[in-house]
Amino acid sequence: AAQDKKDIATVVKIAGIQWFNRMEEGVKKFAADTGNNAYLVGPAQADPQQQVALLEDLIAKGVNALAVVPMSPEALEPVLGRAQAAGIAVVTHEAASQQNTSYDLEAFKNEDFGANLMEQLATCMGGEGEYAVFVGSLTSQTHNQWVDGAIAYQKEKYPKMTLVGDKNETFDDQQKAYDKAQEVLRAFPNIKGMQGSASTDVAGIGLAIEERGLADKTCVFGTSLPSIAGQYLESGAVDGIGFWDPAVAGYVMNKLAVMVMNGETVTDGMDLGQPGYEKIKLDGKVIYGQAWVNVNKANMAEYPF
Amino acid sequence: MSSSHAMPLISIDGVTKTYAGITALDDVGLTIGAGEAVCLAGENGSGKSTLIKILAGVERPDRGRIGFAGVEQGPLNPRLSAAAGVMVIFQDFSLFPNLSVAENIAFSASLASHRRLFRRSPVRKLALATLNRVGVDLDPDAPVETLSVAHKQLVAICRALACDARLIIMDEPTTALTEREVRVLLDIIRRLKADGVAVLFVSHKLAEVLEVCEKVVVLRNGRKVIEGPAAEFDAASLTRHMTGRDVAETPPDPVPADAPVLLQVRNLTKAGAFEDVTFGLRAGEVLGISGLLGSGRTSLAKALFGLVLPDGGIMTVGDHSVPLGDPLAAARAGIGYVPEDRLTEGLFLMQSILRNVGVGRLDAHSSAGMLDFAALGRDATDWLRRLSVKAPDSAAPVRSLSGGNQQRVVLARWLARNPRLLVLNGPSVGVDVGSKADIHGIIRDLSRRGLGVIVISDDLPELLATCHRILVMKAGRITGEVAGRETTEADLAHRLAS
Amino acid sequence: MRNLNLAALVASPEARLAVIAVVVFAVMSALSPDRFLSVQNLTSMAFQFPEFAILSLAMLLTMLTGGIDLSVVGIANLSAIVAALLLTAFAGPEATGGAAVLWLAVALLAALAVGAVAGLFNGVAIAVFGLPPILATLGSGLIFTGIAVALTGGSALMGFPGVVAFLGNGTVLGVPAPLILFALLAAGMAWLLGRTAFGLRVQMYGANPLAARFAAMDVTGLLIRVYLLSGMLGALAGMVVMSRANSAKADYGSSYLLLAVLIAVLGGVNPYGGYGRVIGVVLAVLTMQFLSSGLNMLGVSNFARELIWGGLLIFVMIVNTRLVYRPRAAAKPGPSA
Amino acid sequence: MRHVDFSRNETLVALVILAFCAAATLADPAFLSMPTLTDLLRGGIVLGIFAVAALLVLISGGIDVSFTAIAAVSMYSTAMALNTFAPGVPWGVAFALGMTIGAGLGCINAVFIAGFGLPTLIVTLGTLSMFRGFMLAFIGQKQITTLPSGMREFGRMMMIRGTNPDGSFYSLPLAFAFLVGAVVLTWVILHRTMLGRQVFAMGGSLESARRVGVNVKGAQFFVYIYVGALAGLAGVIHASMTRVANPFDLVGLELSVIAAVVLGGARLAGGYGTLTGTLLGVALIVLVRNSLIVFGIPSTWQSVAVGVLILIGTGLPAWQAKRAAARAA
Ligand SMILES: Nc1ncnc2c1ncn2[C@@H]1O[C@H](COP(=O)(O)OP(=O)(O)OP(=O)(O)O)[C@@H](O)[C@H]1O
Ligand SMILES: Nc1ncnc2c1ncn2[C@@H]1O[C@H](COP(=O)(O)OP(=O)(O)OP(=O)(O)O)[C@@H](O)[C@H]1O
Ligand SMILES: [Mg+2]
Ligand SMILES: [Mg+2]
Repeated sequence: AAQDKKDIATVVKIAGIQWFNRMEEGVKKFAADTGNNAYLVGPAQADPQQQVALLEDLIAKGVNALAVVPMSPEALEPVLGRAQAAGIAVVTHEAASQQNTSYDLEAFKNEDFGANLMEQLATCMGGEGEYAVFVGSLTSQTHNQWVDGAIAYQKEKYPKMTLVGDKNETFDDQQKAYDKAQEVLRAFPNIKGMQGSASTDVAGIGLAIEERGLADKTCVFGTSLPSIAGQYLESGAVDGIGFWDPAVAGYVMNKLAVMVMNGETVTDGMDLGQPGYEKIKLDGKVIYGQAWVNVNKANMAEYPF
Repeated sequence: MSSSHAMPLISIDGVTKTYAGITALDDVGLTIGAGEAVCLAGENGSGKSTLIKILAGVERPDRGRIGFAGVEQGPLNPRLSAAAGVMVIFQDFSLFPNLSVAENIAFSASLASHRRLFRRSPVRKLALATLNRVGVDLDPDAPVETLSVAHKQLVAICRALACDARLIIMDEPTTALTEREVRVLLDIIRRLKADGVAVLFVSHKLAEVLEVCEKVVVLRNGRKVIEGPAAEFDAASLTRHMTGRDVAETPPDPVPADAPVLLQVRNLTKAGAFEDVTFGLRAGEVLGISGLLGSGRTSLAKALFGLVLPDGGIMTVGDHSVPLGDPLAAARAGIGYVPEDRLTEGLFLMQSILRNVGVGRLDAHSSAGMLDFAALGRDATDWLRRLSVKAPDSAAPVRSLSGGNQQRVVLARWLARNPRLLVLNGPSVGVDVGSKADIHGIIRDLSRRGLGVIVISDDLPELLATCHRILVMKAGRITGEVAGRETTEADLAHRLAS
Repeated sequence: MRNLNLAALVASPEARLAVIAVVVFAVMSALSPDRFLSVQNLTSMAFQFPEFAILSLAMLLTMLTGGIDLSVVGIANLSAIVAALLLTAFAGPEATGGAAVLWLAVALLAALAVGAVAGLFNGVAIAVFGLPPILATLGSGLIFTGIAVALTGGSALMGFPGVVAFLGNGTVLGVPAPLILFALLAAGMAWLLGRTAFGLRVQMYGANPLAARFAAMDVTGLLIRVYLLSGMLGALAGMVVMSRANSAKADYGSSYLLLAVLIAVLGGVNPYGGYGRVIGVVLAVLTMQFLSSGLNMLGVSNFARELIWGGLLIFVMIVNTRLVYRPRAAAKPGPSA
Repeated sequence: MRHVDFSRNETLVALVILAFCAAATLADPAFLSMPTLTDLLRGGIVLGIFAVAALLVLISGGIDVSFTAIAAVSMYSTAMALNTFAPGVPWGVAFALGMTIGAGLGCINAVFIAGFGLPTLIVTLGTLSMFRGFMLAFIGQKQITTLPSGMREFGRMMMIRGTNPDGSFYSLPLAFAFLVGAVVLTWVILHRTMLGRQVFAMGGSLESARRVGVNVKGAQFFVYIYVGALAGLAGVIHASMTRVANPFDLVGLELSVIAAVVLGGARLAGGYGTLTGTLLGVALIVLVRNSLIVFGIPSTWQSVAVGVLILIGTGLPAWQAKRAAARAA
């Protein structure tokens, strides 16, 4: 029936980038599958205030549900609170600390994901040597959690490895990641491993490694997408990447939004019907999947995005 | 070439130009023959510069015809005019401050030559040759922005001379020059005439005008009032045609014997500019300072107002010593300064006339932060009226005023502040005879009211007409002092040159 | 003062901007009447623009002197973070009543002090040391942001008493509190620029700094005060952002900087100094907000919005220069020097 | 006649660079090495070409903030067009196409600036968001990781190659030659052609230039088209070197580039600036950005360090100039 067709806006951190384009595929698939008017929007600039403004406008416009990937969860609390007060269903993604949301969807526990990357890095490095870590920005909570999780894991499991330097900030910019990687290689000539966080980090690192001909002597892991890091995976400059499929996350978020609108509740162990979310773990409002994917040269062809 | 008498080099006919309601030129006609020197005379704002800008292709007339060598011209632009051999020395010089002296001098010539490549050596050669011709010793590689106003003016003159011009237009080319340079320039004009180059000359210094020009054209309020051979005019008749009245200069009243000492300057020294300058000034006294180019007058004047920080010396106004190098302190001590370059130093060109006057009186008219605009306006309007500033609307930007009226606006600003001591650097630079006499009248009036006035000027008649005493500066030192009443122009000129 | 007749009114750039603002509003209303004209949307817009509108006022002030303040967003975040540190340390989310209000006042004062000190820093760099404003504030902006990151380690500060939310989200008699704050600031700025000696001096200085010096104006003090005020406006904007986000973080509002510059310029401020009016900036802010919310309603891509934005700026400039004769507002007025 | 002039920006910036290098070498003796040099030179290529472009505009008396958007649009549309229509063409074609697109966009700036007589800052502020908005809304948003083969090939071409003691390589891309080329060409235009002198003259005083008969509009068209072409070149080089055409790249650099140029002695008011100074300014910014780890400055303080450097780098010459002005008569 017509009144069942709901307006569901998925609001992402920034429009247009690969990651959220992939998420849009999931949102569109959801719209096609269910007949709801589901769509994805995002601000033109990576600024939490722009996201707030966009959300304000959507509330004023009168959407039925919001599926939000916050640029900065704290900054969105008031506006999401207003959305809920206006009777709009709110679900979030990548914002485990978010208060004003019905459910927050996490593909996994961030610390675990960081440890997972570290496990691969450590294995590759033979459990010893110097490594450095990169974050998109020092103000990004998720990036810091991944990196902190990884460092904690290394301290516990691989005491012979040493972290050199500070968290390197790349401003989500591949060129900056490249510059920083060069600098790290100069400052720490014995370095053997690097772990990236922003999807562009490993590509920048990979280029620096490749140009120096160090592909075989170093291990590079990080969060990225095959479409961004693919050529470096092929050349071996990057050894492996991890990610979760944003399309699936987008699909599940929208599904959760519909469930909230229908008054259904999510329970621990529930199957949300999508890969990686078959047996979710519920912790308060936070839903954890086991949705990470590790990709390397061998299996990258399976993920064409 | 023989047809030059039959066919004038330049013919202007029925030219009219209005600016937003102001008629700057009204149906003006004029011819200039080859080798002829024509003087364009007129009060401030009578339209002289406007006519020149039209000839130079900078402004378009609303109506009227312009012919070069008998050929009627379509709409002109600077390139077409230059190609026709019209070179202009603009009133504001129109130089390039960032380029060297040599490049500035050679610029128009290089443009005219249509060369695409640029080489330094011919440029320098041409510049040095032209500088030699004018007899100035300037470093051709110095950037123009570091030059004094006078040197800038010389560079502007050289730029026009460096081209193969058929008509050189000079819009007040001698305002910043001292006697000696003016002589050289007049000689050059004579030589140019001999070479068949025509000269259109604008100046408020009537003596020099009558000396070199064959023909005089007088404008008043944008209309041509008379045209005739120079021989038929003398300074007084010319003045009458320009102003419509007789202008007489009267010497200053004597300073009262009991007038207290207002300003004491002792051993003021600034390396490279002036040295060991000591003098006093009494209330009601007008003190002239004169000297040749680069003699340090301007530096000294600026130092008195704190714009230049001297290396040493003492300055007291009344009983209080004035901190050196601080214009605010100088202004607080009651010193005012009217700069020589009014366009860059004196005026806020885009701002209204009212604001330009009122800016000096902001504190007087504000209470608790609030500005009393009405009082400020009344105050400013009053001074504009007292100085008879010719302005259609005091809310109009000051840039729309003619040079002379602009100068009065700067004067009005300082007078409105009711200073104890006024330093006037070239008080009548670019000001017409009528206004000049008015300004001299103002100076006299100020001195009567007990103000101390320091006049820095190259204009010897002006110094004689206004000053009680005149200091002569040479190479940064005061080399002589004469009483205004006891000297003549010739004597003063001699003292300066020797 | 002159009589303002109709022709003179339409001849001013602000009047033309008003026409444009009305046209944009009308077009957006026509395109989505039920949504754009809803009370919901109108209030929502009124809550949205004060943040960057306050920054635009700071931009207006500095641009009037021929300068610019690229550090306002840095100042905003640094001040907000200092305020947030105080609030979280002394008045947690539990704090209510008088104590909470008191601490909010203290935090507000602290933020203003930080803004003033930061502005003073800019002012001294520019007026005393003679740095070009664009570079001085570019550099100092990096420093302020850097200090903000260092103070927080990069993460957001939150957990304020409930009253903090009022500044950005509350209403007084149905009028959004941030709008009231902006209206007060705009009126104050209009008063400052139009009715005080300071304001007139700012405009005169912008018109010709050299002549200002020759007119015995205290240019050093003037510039320092301008940047100090700009810093304090930045601090206030930071407080509004903090209240609306209920948190403070080093990277909030990064997109506001260029926006504030664009708004000031669209509002008719001459970036080379000497001309600019508050009303122009207010109209530019409104135009911007109508456009932005309207296009969001219509679901137009945010990138197309950037395109429209740039186009609007140039269009307004063409109208301004073509319709009326205006002498070339060059950086350096005419003559040879 | 003049000796070493310590009031010149060039001298001061050079001194700051030397001091910085000396300190870095003290902190880490390995700092003075080929890889450091090649890394820094490589890091300066795109920034350097941008700076040359920005310098030209500053000298002409304008200011251009749109060149990064021009570069991004040229880079992205070139990669997109070649991938779609002619993926196999040699790199020269990609460069020609990128520069043509850049020149075309520069021409749009020129139409507004020279044709309509609008202030340069406002025009380029407007076109900055127009160009970028147009590209992202209508050309595309996805980054292109598979560049046309010509660009990929160019990205791997090196001028200098060598091996470090530890077996790793250092190299300087061929793209560096384009920076050198841009500098030389711009120098010749500025100092050896009348056009260049007219650009200087316009920066000194636009009104005077008009009065003496400089073809101001023509010269402005030249400046903005040339700058557009340089930006297009920088864009294509950027994509080739990073092996990705990301439409979100480059925009945002404009102020840092202008800062580098002003650091090198160019004046925002126009008419002044040297290529030597500009390159020194770029060198200083690149050096500082890429050497903070050597000093062990924690990430949280790095932006403070860059800010302090900009302040010192511009503050020293500004303070010198102010003192000189106070000393002068
Ligand atoms: N750009 C302008 N806009 C408006 N009015 C102008 C403009 N230029 C000149 N005028 C007006 O035109 C008239 C003639 O000015 P012009 O500069 O030609 O006078 P002038 O004879 O050269 O005076 P002076 O001896 O002071 O140089 C004046 O009333 C002046 O105010
Ligand atoms: N600090 C300094 N170092 C070197 N030379 C200086 C210094 N100050 C002034 N001069 C030079 O001393 C001379 C005197 O300068 P000043 O401008 O005062 O001369 P002037 O007589 O007022 O000239 P004008 O006729 O232009 O008014 C000039 O040649 C100037 O360049
Ligand atoms: Mg004149
Ligand atoms: Mg002098």
